[in-house]
Amino acid sequence: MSMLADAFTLVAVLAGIGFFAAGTAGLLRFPDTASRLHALTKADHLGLGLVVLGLLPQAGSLADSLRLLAIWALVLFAGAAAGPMLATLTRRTGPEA
Amino acid sequence: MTVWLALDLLLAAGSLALAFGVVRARRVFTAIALFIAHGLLLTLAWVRLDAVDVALTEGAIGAGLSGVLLLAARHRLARVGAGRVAEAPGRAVTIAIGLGCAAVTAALGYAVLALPDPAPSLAAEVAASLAATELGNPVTGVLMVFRGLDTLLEAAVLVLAVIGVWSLAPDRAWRGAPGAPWTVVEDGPLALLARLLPPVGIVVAVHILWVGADAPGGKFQAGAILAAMGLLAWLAGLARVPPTASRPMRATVAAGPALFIAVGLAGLMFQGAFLAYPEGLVKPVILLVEFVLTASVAAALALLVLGPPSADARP
Amino acid sequence: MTEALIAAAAAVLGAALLGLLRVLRGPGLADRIMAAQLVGTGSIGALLLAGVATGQAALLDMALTLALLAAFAIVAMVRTAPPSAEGTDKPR
Amino acid sequence: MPPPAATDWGILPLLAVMLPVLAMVLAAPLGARGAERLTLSLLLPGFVLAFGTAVAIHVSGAPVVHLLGHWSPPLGLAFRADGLAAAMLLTAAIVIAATALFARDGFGTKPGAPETRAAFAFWPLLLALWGAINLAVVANDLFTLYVALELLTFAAMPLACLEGKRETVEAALRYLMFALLGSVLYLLGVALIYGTAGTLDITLLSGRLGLDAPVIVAAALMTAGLLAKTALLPLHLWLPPAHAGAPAAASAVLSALVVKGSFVILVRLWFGVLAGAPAMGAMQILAGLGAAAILLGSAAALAQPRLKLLVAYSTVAQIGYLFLMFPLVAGMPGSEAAAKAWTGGALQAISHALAKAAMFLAVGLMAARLGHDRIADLAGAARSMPLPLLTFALAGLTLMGVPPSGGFAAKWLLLSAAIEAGQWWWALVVLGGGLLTGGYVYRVLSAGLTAGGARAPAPHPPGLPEAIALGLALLSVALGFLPLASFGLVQVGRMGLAP
Amino acid sequence: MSGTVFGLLGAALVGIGLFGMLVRAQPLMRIVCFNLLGSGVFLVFGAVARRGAGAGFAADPVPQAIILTGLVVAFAATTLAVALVLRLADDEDEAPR
Repeated sequence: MSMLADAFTLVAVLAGIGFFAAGTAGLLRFPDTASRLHALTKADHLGLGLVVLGLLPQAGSLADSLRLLAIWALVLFAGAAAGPMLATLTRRTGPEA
Repeated sequence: MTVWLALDLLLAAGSLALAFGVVRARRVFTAIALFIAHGLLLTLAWVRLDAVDVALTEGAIGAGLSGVLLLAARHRLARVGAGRVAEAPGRAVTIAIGLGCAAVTAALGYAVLALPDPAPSLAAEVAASLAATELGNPVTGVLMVFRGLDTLLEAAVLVLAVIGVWSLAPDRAWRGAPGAPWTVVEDGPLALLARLLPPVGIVVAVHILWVGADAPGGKFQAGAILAAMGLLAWLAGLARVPPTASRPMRATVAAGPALFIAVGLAGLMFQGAFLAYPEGLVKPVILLVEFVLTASVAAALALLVLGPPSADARP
Repeated sequence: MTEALIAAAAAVLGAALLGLLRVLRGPGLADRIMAAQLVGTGSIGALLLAGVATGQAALLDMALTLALLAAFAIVAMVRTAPPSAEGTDKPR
Repeated sequence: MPPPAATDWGILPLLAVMLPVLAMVLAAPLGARGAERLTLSLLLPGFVLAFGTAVAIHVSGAPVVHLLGHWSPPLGLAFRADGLAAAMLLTAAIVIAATALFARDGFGTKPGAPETRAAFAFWPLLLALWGAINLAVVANDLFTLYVALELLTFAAMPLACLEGKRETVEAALRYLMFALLGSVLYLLGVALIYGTAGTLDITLLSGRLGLDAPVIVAAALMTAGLLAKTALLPLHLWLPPAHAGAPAAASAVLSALVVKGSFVILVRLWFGVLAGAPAMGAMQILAGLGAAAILLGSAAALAQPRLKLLVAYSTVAQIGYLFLMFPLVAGMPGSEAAAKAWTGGALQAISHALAKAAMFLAVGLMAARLGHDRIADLAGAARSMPLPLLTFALAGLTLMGVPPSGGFAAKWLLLSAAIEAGQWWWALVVLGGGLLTGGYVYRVLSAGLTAGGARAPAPHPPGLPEAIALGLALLSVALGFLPLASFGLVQVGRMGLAP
Repeated sequence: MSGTVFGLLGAALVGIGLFGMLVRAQPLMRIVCFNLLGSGVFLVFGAVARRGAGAGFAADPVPQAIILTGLVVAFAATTLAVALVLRLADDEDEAPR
């Protein structure tokens, strides 16, 4: 059981890291702010989600699991709210502002 | 172990890159944004230094409240004119200053490396005396018992700072409310966030305060989070700040330090020493003081970020 | 398992800091704001991994607080960001 | 040295700190009028506490110690009032009382009148300043002293720009930047000392530190920080505009007390924490800077066209005298000359506090009556404002060091200590400084004594403010009539003497 | 080891912050740099605390408590400085230009 859980954790966390890395790669490769923004928000939030998912079986208690989920929800929500704001800002200030 | 070292070096490199970014930033906004990122990164450094209490405070005050204070100030400066700017030093002077600062860093770095080994420490003394305080978190023990005076004075410093900031109001604005008001955000993601975050923040703050006696956390961290939530509502134009004359607001700011001093004086009367807690009631008394202090700290921190009553009511 | 999770924390942080180098070069204001967002998410991820790996519940509290504050800071930045015309030519 | 143990009467210095702090905290909810009355009601108890501390120390011949919460250092914190501390507590109580009574004219609130910004701020700031200076002289922990320094700064900075004029706000910003840099450097030194010794208690640290790299760096950082706060040349640039631009009552406490707080901490650093460390070179540098401050500060005062700035530059110069004691005390700690220099330094701090407070109050009264403070246009002041001019003259005597006055006793002790210690060059500086001081005092008096032009205001019946300023000046002179033996008080609890 | 790394980082931040405080002209920039300098000072203190680990504690709690107090005091100092800067700008705004 615990082996299975560990394997699940490893796979999920690895996948999460993959998304983080993809986000960074996008950040480095994309030429304009708007697409960099997309790369960042999408990849990071998915990456964090996978990390949280992977950590759930390792959490010591129900309280810890709830905290993990709350953090994910908070980051997702803040990101979802900040994304459009940033996009507006990108348009407002122009690419070379 | 090398993984840990790699993590430390990574953190240090990131911090240095951000610090250089701050100093070299062309625009103040950039500098502040990078400074906030730097503060967030430093919280990890504090975790690595096994100082989770400090990490919480650094995140809340160093990155959160300081960042918002500076951002709001820059915003206002940009609107009223950039302020008179002193002449930047010339190239030769800059190089000389740079060499001087490098020398300071070198001397300091050398001193850090030359600190005695094994390091002197009061950890053993704290461990030996902590049981008498009935507290589980050694840092809270130091803050509230062994060095309670420092904490008390720090709370008084916050009251004094509020008075000092208010004293900088222009006379014609004195009767007004602290801080320049913001336009209300009617809808959109910001309004949603501003309405949803504060309840979450209050729950987190209460939790942090509650565990503070036995785990990392406590009044300053909780107070700072509460202040941040109040300021979020202010930034979204949702909260109305009472005017400076408001007695309840002034009483909130003063209550915590006043209670703390009263507890200290009671110790003087009944136990023979200032801040000596009554036997058997140490923990309840400390928790009461912490609870009231949290409210005072939150109010004081928020008022400090808001600044003096503003002459211009324009948003 | 612990070692692996710590290595994962280092990797998440490393990815975030690598991205930071790009963001530090700018040029837009949104890039600067992303710096905070990037460090925020990376730090939260690293804290979660380290917290579970070492069994320190305090680190989860820390991550929760950080999530709260990062959201707060980003809102403040967006709210106070200067319009494009202002300040682009301000000398050092 | 062993950790300090609690003594009888330790409650006195403790209350001397906590009562003003408590009153400051309560001031905001009470409002300006309540805060004013609370301050006035504390003046007498505050003086009694300071006086009681002095008596307790004098009678027992040993410092008075209070251990907070019964926890003894290194884990806990101690208040330790030695003779120097008691003398400063008394000085602070007198100067604060005089200032508070003087300030009722400008910052008082009539019953039913609305609370003004200046009145709201003044009383808690004054209370905070009082608590902070008391804390700075009795706290025995280097970090508690850091908090005391910050309290002092946060109280002093808003006082300096209470009138809200643009140039005073600019001066306050410059002051704050110096002060913040100073305290952060001090804190850095505290970190290194903790890392070296594992304690911050001054008594415990005394004699424990060798001069290895972290200690040297710490001493340099802390000294630089404290010098910036004390405004020793060349870090004095912030002082004249800040002190000259403040309201008279505020200038008085700023010049009399605030700079003395960081000075006392510097004394604690070198003669407590680092007692016995072979640092004669550093001591000579400090005294050299002091000498430069005496000469250049006095010369600058001579050149000032405005009265308030003249008095402020005089503070820069008089601070210099304080630093002459360092090499004289450090030379041979157990000697007669060192004891004389120590007493001389303490006496200079006290007599300057009284004289400078008197001088700023008198100058404030003159400026208020004249509507300006240009020295060139002082003609007729002797007739229209005899008491303030007399106050200025008496305080000037003390600053010059003319016998009999407190300043004379201070400067005489420093001078003879310099000769006994074989460091005669400092004696020349004392004499030269006295001459220059005579020059700028004479300049003001001669302008004031010339017959008035048509523009001189009509004679004004003197009231309480005039009497307060004169009383302070008389006190500063009267110090010189005390027999020298009575200054033995400030020797009690001196650290760093041969064991 | 962490103690040494972050102690040296603190020393570097002190130098960088000091440089910025002395070289940058805008008052707000100076305040930001003062905060960098402050974080360097606190890191040095934190390194001292970490080195003092013992008696079952991962770090010496006394300097950690001192840092907490210092952080709050430094924040109060920052707010006072910012209030002064804003006040100066307000005055300038009203004075005829």
